[in-house]
Amino acid sequence: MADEPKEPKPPQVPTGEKPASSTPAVSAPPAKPTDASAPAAPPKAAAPAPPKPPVVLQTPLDNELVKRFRAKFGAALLDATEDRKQAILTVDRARLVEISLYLRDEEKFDMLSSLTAVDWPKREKRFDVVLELYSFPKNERLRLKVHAADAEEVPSVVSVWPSANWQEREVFDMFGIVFSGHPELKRILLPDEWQGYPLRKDYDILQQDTAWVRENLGIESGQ
Amino acid sequence: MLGADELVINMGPQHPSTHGVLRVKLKLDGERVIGSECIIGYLHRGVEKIAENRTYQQFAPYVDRMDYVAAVSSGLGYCEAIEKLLMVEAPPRARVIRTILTELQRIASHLLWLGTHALDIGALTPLFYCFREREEILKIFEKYCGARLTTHAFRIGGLQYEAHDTFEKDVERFCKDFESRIVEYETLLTQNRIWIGRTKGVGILTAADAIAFGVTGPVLRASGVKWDIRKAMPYAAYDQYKFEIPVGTTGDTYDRYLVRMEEMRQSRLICLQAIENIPTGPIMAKVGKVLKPPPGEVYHAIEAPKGEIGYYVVSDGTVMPYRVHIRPPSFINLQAFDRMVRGHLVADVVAIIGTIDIVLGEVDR
Amino acid sequence: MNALFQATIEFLKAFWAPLLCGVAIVAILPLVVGYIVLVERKLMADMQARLGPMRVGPHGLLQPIADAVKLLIKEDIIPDDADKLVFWLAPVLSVGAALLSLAGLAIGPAFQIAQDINIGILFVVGVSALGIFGIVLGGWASNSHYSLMGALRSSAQLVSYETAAGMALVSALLFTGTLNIKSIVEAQSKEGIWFVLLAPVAFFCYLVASIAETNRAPFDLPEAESELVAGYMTEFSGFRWSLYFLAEYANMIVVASVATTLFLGGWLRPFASVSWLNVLDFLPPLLILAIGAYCIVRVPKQPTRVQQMFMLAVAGLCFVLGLVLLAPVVVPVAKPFYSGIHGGFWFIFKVSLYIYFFMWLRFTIPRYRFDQLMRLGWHFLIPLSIINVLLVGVALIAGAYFHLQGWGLLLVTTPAAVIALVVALLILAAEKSRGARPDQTAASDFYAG
Amino acid sequence: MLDKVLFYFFAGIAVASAALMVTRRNVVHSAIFLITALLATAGIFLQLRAEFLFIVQIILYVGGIMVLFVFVIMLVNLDVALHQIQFARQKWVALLVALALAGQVGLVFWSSGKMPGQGLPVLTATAAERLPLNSETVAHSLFESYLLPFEIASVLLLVAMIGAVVMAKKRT
Repeated sequence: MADEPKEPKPPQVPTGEKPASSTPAVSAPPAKPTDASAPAAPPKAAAPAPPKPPVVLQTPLDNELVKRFRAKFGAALLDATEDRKQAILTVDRARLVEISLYLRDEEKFDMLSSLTAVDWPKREKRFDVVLELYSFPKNERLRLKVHAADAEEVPSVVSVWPSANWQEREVFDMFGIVFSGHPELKRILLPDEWQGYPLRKDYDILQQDTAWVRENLGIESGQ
Repeated sequence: MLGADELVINMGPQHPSTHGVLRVKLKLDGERVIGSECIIGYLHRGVEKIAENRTYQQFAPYVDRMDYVAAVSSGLGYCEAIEKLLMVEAPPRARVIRTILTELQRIASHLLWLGTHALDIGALTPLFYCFREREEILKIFEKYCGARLTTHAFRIGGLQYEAHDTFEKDVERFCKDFESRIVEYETLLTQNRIWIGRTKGVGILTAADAIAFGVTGPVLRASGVKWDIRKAMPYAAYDQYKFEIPVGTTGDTYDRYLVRMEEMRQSRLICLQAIENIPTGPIMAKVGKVLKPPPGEVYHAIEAPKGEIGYYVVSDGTVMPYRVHIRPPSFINLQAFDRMVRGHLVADVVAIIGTIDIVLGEVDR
Repeated sequence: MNALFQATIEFLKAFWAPLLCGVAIVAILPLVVGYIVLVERKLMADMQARLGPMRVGPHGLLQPIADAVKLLIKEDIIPDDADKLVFWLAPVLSVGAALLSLAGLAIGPAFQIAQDINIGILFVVGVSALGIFGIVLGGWASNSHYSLMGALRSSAQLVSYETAAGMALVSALLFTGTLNIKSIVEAQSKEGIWFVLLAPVAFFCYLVASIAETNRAPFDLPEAESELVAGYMTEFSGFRWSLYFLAEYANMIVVASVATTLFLGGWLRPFASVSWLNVLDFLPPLLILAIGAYCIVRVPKQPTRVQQMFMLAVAGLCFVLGLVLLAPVVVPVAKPFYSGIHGGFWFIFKVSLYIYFFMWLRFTIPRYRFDQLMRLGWHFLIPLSIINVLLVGVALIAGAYFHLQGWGLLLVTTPAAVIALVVALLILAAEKSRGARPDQTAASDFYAG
Repeated sequence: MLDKVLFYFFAGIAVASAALMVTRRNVVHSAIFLITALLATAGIFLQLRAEFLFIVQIILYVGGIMVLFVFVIMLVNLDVALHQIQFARQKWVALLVALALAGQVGLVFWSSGKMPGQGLPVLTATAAERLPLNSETVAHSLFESYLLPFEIASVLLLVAMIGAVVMAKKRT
C-alpha cells in the first residue's frame, strides 16, 4: 500500500486488450540499464523502436539477432516483439529443441534462467511456455515463447540446458503441460497422486484435491 | 551393505541438517553416495497462485515469506519488477536506502548460512558469533520498519518509511564492528585443518556444469564465473559504488565458503560507501493508490544473497497480476546437488547441502 | 540354602568396605556427571558469548537435578520393530562397563575400591572397552539405518583407536614395570618426575586416542547430529538415553583418570619431592576458600530468598572443604590424613583439567569426516605410537646403561621424543602427498581399516 | 564354600549361555550369549587368581574379537540368514563329534579316578597371598622358558596380518 500524501490522479489504465496505454510517468527509464540491449550490444535494438514509445509497449523487434534468426529458421519464428525493452521471440513449438541448440551454441545464450508457462484459456492455443535465456558473453537476456494447446506436448529442452529439468517438472505439475523427451516427468511440488493443475486459470484458488486431502491428511479441508 | 548391495537412506524431511523440510533419498554403497534424489514441496504454499488473486501491493508481503532469511532482497526484486512493469522509477534517495538495506540483508543471510554450515560440519561456536552480528542487523531492520524477519521494507515505487534518525549511525557502527568480527570467524575456520579437510575438494562444481544447471550467486562465482547481476545489469544504486566480485577457482565447498566471506566484506564496503552520501529528496515515486500496469510482461532479476531471484510478471491491465512467476535461486541451485554429491560420503552430503545455501521456503514457494 | 546364605555372609564380611565404596560410586556418579554436564554447558556458553542455563537455581546450579527429573519421568519409548531384549540390555551394558571400570581407579592413596589387583590399569582399560557392546547392540536393536551406521562407526572407531591407546599405555608402563595403579603412581613419586615429561609423545597419542574412544568432538562421529541424527542413540529416549549419557561421561572420567594416573602423576602434588615447594600445599585450600568467598559476595545479587540461601549453602560447603584441606597442613594432629585429602584433591583437579581440555576442543573445532578419522588413526597415530614404544624402550636401556634416574632420564627420553616427533612430521608429509592424489578418497575403504 | 558358590555360578552361566549360543536363531543373540560365555570363563580365571588371564580374556576375546564378530554380523544381511535352514546336513556329523568328545572327557575322568596320582594332576592349594604375581609369572614363562615358540607364533601372526592386508589391497 503506497500511502503517499500526493497524487490525486491515478495513472490512466487501459481497458482494452493490448494497445492504447499511455502512462504519463517516466517512460522508458534512461538511467536504468535495460536488459535486452545492454551495454555489450547497444546499437542492436535501434531500428524501428523510436517513433511512438509511450503508446504501444509491444513493438516489433528487428535487430541483428532477429535477422540472423529469421534467415536461419524462416517461418519457425512466429513473432518477434519487444516489451519494455525486453526482447521476446515466439517460435514454432516443433522446432524448439533445434532453436534452443542454435541459441545456446551460436548465439551464446548459455544459461536458461527461468522456464515457466502462462495460461490464456480463451486463446486457441491456451498455453505459453516461456523460456528466459541469458548470455554471459553478451550480457543480454532473451525471452523465448512457444504456444501449446491443452493436449499438445512441448519438446523438452533438458538436453540443451539441464537446468530446465526441475522447472519443466514444475510446469507439468502446475499446468499439466507434458514435455516430450523429459527424463523423469513427474510432479515435483505437489504430491504424486494429486488431481488437477493449480496454476491453470480454471482452477479456483480455493479448489483442492479433496479426496487426496481426506485420504492422506485425515482432514476434510486444508482451508 | 557389503559392497554389492545398495542401501537407500532417507534424509529428512525431519533431519537436523537438511535446513528445513528437504527430503533427500540417498543411494549408498557403504557410506558412499552413488545417487540422490531431492524430494521437495513440503512447504509449498502456492505463492504464484496467490499472486493472481491479490493486487500488486497486496502480494508484496508474500514474497518476504519465500526466502524468509533474506526477505529484503526478495522484496526489492518484486518492487523493482513491478516498477519496471509500471515504467516508473524509485527516486534516488529510496534507491540508496534500498541498496543499504539489501546489502545488510545479504550480510545477515550469509551469516546465517555460515553459522548453520559450520554447525553441520561440527563447529558449534561460529553459530553463536554469527547470530550475535545478525542480531545487530535485525535490530537495524526493526528500527527502520518495525519488523525483523519478514520486513516488507519496500513499496512499489519507493519506500514507505523515511530512514530513522540514527539510521546512518547504526549502519556505520555495525560496519565498523563487523570488520573485526569477520576476522573472528576466519580465525576459527579458514586455516583450521579439519575445516579444510572437510570442505576442500568436496562437492566440486565446474564452471561449465554450474552454467548448465543455471546455478547463480556465490555458488556460480565459486566455480570461477565472475558474474554478479549487481555489476552485469546494475539495479537500485549499485552503479554508484565500487566493489569487487570475489570468485573461486575450483568450485568446491571451501571456495564457496571463501567467496561468501569475501562477499560479506564487500557488502560492508558498499554500506559504508552508501551511508557517506544518501541523497535527499522524496522517497516515493508518483504511483497511484491503485496500480494498473499497462498490459504486457516483464522479467526482472536481482542478485539475492543466494543467487539470481527473478520475477516474471504478466499484466493484463487490471489491478491484479495476470501471472507472476518467481525464479527462486535456491530451487535452481538445488538441482546441481546431485551432481555435487555423487561419489562423496554421507558426511559430505551434509556439507554440500549446507554450502548450496538453500531456504526451503523459497525452494517450495 | 543355608550354605548359600552362609556363603553370602562370608562374602559380605570379607568385602563390606569395597562394596560400600561401590554403592557410593553408583549413587554419586550420576550427580557428578550431571554437574560435569552443567560445567560443560556453562563453559560452552562462556565461549559462545551467552550465559547458559540460568533459570533453575542461582546461575543454573540446580539445572542437572531438573534435567535428571525430567529424564526419569519421560515416557519410555521402544520402537515397534526393535529387538526388545537387546534394546533393554544395551544401555545397561554401556553404563555397567563404565561404572565397573571406575572400581579399579585410585583416587588418592587412600581411596580405591578394588585394592591391590596387580593388573590394575589393564582392568580399567579392558573393562571400559566393553562399553562398546552397549553402543553396537543398541544401534543394532533400534532397527534403524541411522542407529546402525552410528553403531558401526562407533565400533570401527573404537577398535582402531584402542590399539593406539594401548601402545601409548605400554610406553608409559615401560617406566614403571608394573600394572598396579598404586605402584605406577609410587614409581612417579620415586622418580620425582611425571611420565608426561618422560614420554610426551605417548601422552599425546593417548590424549588423541582417548578423545576418539569416548566419542567426543572432533571424533564424535557415532553421534554426529548433522549426519546421523543422533547415531546409535537416535531411537533411545528418557531414562535409557540418560544411561548412555551417563556412560559417556563416566567414560570420560575413566580415560581422564587413566591419563592422570599414568602420565600426570596421579594424586601427587606438582613437585611433590621438592621440599621447599611445600608452600604449594596451601594452594588447594586457598583456592576453595576463594571460591567460597566469591559465593558470599554474590549472595546479595541473587533475586530470590531461596537462591540466596542456596548460594550461602554452596559457600558454606566450600568453606568446610577448604578447612578440611587446610587442616592437614596447619594442624599437626591431622597430619596423617594429608596424603589422603590432598591426594584426592590433586587427582580430581588433574582429571578436571583433562576433561576441560576435552570440552575446549569440542567448542572450538569442527568434526572429522569418517574416512579422515580412520586415516588419522591407522596412518598416523598407530605407526607413531608403535615407533614411540620402540624408542622409549631404547631410551630406557640407554638410561639403565648410564645409570640415569629421575630428571636425569630426560637426557635419554628427550632425544627419543624428538625422533618420534620427526617421524610424526614425516608421516604427515607422506600423508599430504598421498592426499594430493585425486583418486585417493575414491579408492580407500575405510571400514577395512 | 564361597569358592564353590562362585565357581558353580560362573560355570553354570558359561554352560547355559554356550548352549543358548548354539540354539539361538538370531545371530546377534548368539553373539551376545557367546560374549556371556566368555565373560563367565573369565570369571572362573579370576576365581583361580589368574588375573592376567582374566583380563587378557576380556580384552582380547570379548573386547577385540567379539567386537569384530558383531561388526561383521551387522554388515551381513540378517533377514536372509534368519530364513535359511542351517547346518541341516551336518547334524549327524556334529552329533558324532560331540559324542566322541564327551567320551574322551569321560575316559579321562574315569581313568584318573582309577589311577590316583597318574591321571589328572592334583594341585595342592596355596594361600592367595603367597602366590607369585601372575602377570610377572606369565611374562617370565613367555619370554624366558618359551621364548622361541612365542617368537615363532608372533612371526606367524605377523605373516597372517600382512597376508590379510595384501589380499584386501588386491580386491579393490
